[in-house]
Amino acid sequence: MSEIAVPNRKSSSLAMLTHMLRIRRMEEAAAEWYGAGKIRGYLHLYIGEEAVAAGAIPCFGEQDDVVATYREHGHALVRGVPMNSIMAEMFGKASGCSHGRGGSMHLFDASRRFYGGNAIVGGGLPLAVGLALAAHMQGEARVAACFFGEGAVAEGAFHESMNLAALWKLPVLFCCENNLYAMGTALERSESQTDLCAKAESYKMPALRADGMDVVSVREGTLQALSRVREGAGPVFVEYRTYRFRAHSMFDPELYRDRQEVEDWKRRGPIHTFSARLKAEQGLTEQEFLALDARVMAEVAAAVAFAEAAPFEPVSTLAHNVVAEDGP
Amino acid sequence: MSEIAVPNRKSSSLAMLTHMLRIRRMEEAAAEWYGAGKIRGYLHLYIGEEAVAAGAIPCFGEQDDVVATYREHGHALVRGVPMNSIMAEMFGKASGCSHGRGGSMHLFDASRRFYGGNAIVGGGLPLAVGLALAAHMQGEARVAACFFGEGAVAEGAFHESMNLAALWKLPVLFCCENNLYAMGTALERSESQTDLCAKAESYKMPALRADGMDVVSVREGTLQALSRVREGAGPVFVEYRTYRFRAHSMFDPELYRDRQEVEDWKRRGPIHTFSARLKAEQGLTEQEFLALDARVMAEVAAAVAFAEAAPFEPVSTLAHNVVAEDGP
Amino acid sequence: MKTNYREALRMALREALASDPRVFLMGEDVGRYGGSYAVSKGLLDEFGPERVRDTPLSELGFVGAGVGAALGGMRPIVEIMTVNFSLLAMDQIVNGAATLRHMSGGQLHVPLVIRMATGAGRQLAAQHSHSFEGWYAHVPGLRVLAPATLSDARGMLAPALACPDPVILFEHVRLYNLEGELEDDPDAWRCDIRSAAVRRVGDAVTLVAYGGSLLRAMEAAEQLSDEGIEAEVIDLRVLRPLDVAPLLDSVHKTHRAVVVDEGWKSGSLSAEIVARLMEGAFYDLDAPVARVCSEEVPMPYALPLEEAVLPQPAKIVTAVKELMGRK
Amino acid sequence: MKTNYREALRMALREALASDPRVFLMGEDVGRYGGSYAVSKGLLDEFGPERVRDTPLSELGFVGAGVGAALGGMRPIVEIMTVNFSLLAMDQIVNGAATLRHMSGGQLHVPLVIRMATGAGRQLAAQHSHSFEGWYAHVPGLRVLAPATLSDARGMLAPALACPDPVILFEHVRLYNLEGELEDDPDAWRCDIRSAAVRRVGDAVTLVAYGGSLLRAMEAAEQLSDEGIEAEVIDLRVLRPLDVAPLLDSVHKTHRAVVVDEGWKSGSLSAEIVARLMEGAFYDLDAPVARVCSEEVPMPYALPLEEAVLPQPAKIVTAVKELMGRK
Ligand SMILES: Cc1ncc(C[n+]2csc(CCOP(=O)(O)OP(=O)(O)O)c2C)c(N)n1
Ligand SMILES: Cc1ncc(C[n+]2csc(CCOP(=O)(O)OP(=O)(O)O)c2C)c(N)n1
Ligand SMILES: [Mg+2]
Ligand SMILES: [Mg+2]
Repeated sequence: MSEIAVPNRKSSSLAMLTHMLRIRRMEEAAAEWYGAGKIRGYLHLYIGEEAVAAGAIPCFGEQDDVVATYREHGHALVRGVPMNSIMAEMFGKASGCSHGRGGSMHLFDASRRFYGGNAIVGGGLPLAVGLALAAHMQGEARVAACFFGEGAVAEGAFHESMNLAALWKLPVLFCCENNLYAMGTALERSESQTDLCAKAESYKMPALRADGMDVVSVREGTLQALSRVREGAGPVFVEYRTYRFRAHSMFDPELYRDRQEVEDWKRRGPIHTFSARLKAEQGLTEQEFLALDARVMAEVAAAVAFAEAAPFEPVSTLAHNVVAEDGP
Repeated sequence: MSEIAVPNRKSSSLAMLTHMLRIRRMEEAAAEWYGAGKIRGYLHLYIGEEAVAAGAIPCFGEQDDVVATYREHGHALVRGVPMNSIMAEMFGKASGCSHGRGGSMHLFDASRRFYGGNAIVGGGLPLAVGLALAAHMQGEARVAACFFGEGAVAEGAFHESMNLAALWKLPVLFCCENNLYAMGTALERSESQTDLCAKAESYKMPALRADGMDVVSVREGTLQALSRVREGAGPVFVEYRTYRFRAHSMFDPELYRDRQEVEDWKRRGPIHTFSARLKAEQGLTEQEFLALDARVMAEVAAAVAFAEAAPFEPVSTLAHNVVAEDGP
Repeated sequence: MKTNYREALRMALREALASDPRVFLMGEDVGRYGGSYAVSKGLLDEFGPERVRDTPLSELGFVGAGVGAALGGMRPIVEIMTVNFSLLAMDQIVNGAATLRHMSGGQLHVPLVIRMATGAGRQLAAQHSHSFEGWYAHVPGLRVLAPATLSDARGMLAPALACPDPVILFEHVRLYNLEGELEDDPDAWRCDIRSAAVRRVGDAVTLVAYGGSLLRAMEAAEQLSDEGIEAEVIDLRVLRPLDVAPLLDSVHKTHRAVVVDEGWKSGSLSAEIVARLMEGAFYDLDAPVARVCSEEVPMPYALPLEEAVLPQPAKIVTAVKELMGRK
Repeated sequence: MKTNYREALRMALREALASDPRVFLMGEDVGRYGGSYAVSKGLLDEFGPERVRDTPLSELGFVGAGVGAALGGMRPIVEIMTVNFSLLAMDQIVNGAATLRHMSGGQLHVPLVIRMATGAGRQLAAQHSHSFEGWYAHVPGLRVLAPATLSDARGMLAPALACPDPVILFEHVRLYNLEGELEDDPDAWRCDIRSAAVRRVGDAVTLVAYGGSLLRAMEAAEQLSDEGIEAEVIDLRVLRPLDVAPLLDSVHKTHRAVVVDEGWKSGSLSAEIVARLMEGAFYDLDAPVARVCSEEVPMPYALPLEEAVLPQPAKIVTAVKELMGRK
């Protein structure tokens, strides 16, 4: 699925651009505040991969379920989780979307059917199958969108989940974000078969591929896959070819790939290529772009201020939310 | 792979027939002694599937490793574990091949590189990968033969093992005994893709299929697959289509399949069809066949007598063989 | 009504399926085969394959799917054939089900019931005979039950399903054929899933047991009674959170306790019980609390060896007598 | 030589790889990435990709492959990034590695070393911060080690590899950056993997700790010393089999003990230590043995909450003082 026409409604294009910019700027700030020691633990940046969340997530409706991984800031944001509460969560604050209990790797928002935030590689796939099973048994039309990295494909959980979903014809969209590396392990050093769509076929599951650096390709691919799922034919697998520009986490010395490779991919960066295209094809002006960016930067600055000012949950509440307070 | 010519050396045909008969008669006795309460726990009979072990196991050399499951009496026997020690093991006796510690599901014979005897479905596959990895790292030519049922294909362990073996090009022969049921679950109710060879391809692993009711097809298929593994190209997957004539274990009420299906498969029983063929094509006489059967029956009777007479391990040794006696 | 433990479990399942459309049963061979231990026999015909759902051999996958279905508004009952196989699904239970409420700051909850067979006594050897109840009882976020009577087999499922937290229910394999009388009046077996129960009153020693060990403790108590020693027997029932008050009360009276646990001694749940008694009843104790557990070997197949591993009544009797300075 | 815990581990790995061709290291990102906690950094260049083997994300598969390779004559060292992920491989460890010797009647043995990071203190939240050492220490057939000093980080691997049984080696994440002096003379750090060690001598109270908690216990002991309370600190070192003699000896002298354990209190290894003291030192005890463990919550991310969960020195000091009737 190469080169797909840019949707003519400039507004929808702008929405996608805005999503990408919001992710980018929010994460740049997160990296900065990590350096300052305000954000701790593991922080996995999505920078470079923004087109995937920005193109795919808006395809799903409010009723659909979204499951993601520890690299989920972008997914949460596009799904509608307020930037304030994402930033506050990274800061570990009570007004964070998980009240500071989860941190960067565990963003949740039940009201938006955003199920996080799973730091066990492959751990979200069975959950998505179960969410889809619930939808199926309830006779409801909702779909479970399940995002995961290509590294998860080697896990037994992937295999068991793909089979269960296909066997039971459940409404799951398996969204594989293939950024070519799992930490320091390149795909060809983790899979004997590097064509991931070929794997889907071993479950008799339809598969398609989208250019994960191109938000339009992502959107079109996702819509196409989603319409098949909505038809009731069972799950579909989508591979998004993408690339992370930053280290795996803040501890990663990046010994396993060379700078040139990173630079080459950066030239295909999803934000500048798409904004260039909007300028060329839809009359987006540089001024409009800069104004948008300024608005986004202001939003980010406000989110940081919000997060900084917010309180931690008091230690007296430590044991809350382990089991139901009112007991069985 | 249908109809393969019977090897002309009558002696090798007789050997295969003998293996099958020995398994059959040994297990018939085991079932009887289970009824009498001398054998306990789970007892999984191989009756109906004898052609697989009898055709495949002799293809491997002494240096090769063999890993099997809880349905492994036949594999152990053909691999050369004495019937006496198998029977004694089922009786739980000290002279059993696992000293009565293992029972029917856990036959082991280190001297014959027979690694059991694993009652976790799929649990043997990673072991076989590791055995092959050891061979590979030691620069030795041995192959790891790994037998498992089609039910194991749904387990994550299958997926992870197939990938590791293919990725690292290890000398494993994955021998899938597809008897169409995992306990009461038919293949089409456990796999969205019931063509198991298609799964192997998703790991870029060569696959072939043999008629598991025909000992000659099994032998030819195994030899062909094995020669590819020995060439060093990595693992190969073989599917043997077979059928178990008896219940899954001694507790199984067989609610999940109808008698007619069983009867139809029984008509393709590996022993009577092969002996008929030997009679027709290689001049095996009914007298010879009966004499062979009588010898086998005598061996079984002797094994039962041996097992009955053998002592249990004394309770004073209970804590032996948990860790090395001499410590670290 | 005369019945058995297996039937009592099935009655509870049937009631749950009949009374709440969100409830379904899922696991390996729960449907057509009738359940590995025949607990769900007949339910497929009654409720159909959607609600009595056979799964492939994918413990990690279908337990995780149970977690997801619970998040999605269902009330799944997932059966794992045997506690040993549950190790394959442990990640989804411990890293998943148990953490989601907390990690999400209380937004999510996982109303999932996982049933599994546990324990030894059928000569199933080293991959089918163990007792890992104590491990699950260690995990914050889970609730862990061990029905040891017909009445609890019948009664515990309903409150487990009503509970918004993940609940693990252990059925000891030696109990399935346990026969007995079950009252027709539901009030007789309707129960909470919070409290331990005194199963026998006595004043000489406290025996603490749960699951498959309760019967052994009761048997030992009868033998001791013949010798004039009246043991109080406490059935833990709920392994997490532990209800220690009845234990402390009992030891306050008896001054002596023996904990019976089919787990391997070191690091079994029995250790936690001893620690709780140390913490809460130290000054009541006339002698150190003793433990009768399984010998620390992977379960051997041979009958005499298996019997020697387990915490038999005779060992309990001996432990009590030693504690009392008798013989 | 001035060094740190991570370097000490790496020296041990390097020595093992250099001295025995059967030894190899396998795990996720042990090679090109340099190890998730940078323990194996540089070893790929030295020993090549066959012997410093990156694996796909397949914990169950590559741990099982380690078991098989051990059966096949190799001496694998398998790294699991974090104890939480080891739950995915638990079946191969508990149902596999630990049982094979026994199930085979002593024919097979599994000379496998599994290393993994454990514990909290880096704000990694509820799926990366737990302590399941006690679970592994429960399993017959395994040996379990917890190096808590530079010397043990340097010394424990060699005897673990020489041992014909599966050995699990826990590295606490807070220790990796621990700096200190390591003797050049190997006799200074050459060690056994059988015995507990007295790390500080005292007569007022016995503190029992292991792994990441040892430092906390030592810190508490220093604080107590300032107040005239001399604590004896025992480092368990070996979690299975437990070496209780030094504990009993110590309590015989001090009459009081506090067990420090980063596991969630209920059902943690601390419970077993209490039970052993109950069994072996009851009449020596002047007060109930106390426990300072982690609070029973999945680990929260926020720093103040994480700190509140852990068994900090201040809590140990308080527990000791309560025990001594002080303040
Ligand atoms: C079960 C498990 N194993 C290992 C890890 C450590 N780990 C965290 S992220 C990661 C790489 C995952 O790669 P991929 O799935 O491709 O996602 P990406 O990080 O590239 O987005 C690893 C190995 C983990 N979190 N969970
Ligand atoms: C991990 C695990 N899950 C479930 C079981 C229970 N069980 C034993 S045999 C069996 C069926 C396996 O079927 P298959 O792999 O086809 O082998 P077959 O019995 O047909 O030879 C099941 C479910 C088990 N032993 N291990
Ligand atoms: Mg990746
Ligand atoms: Mg089968």
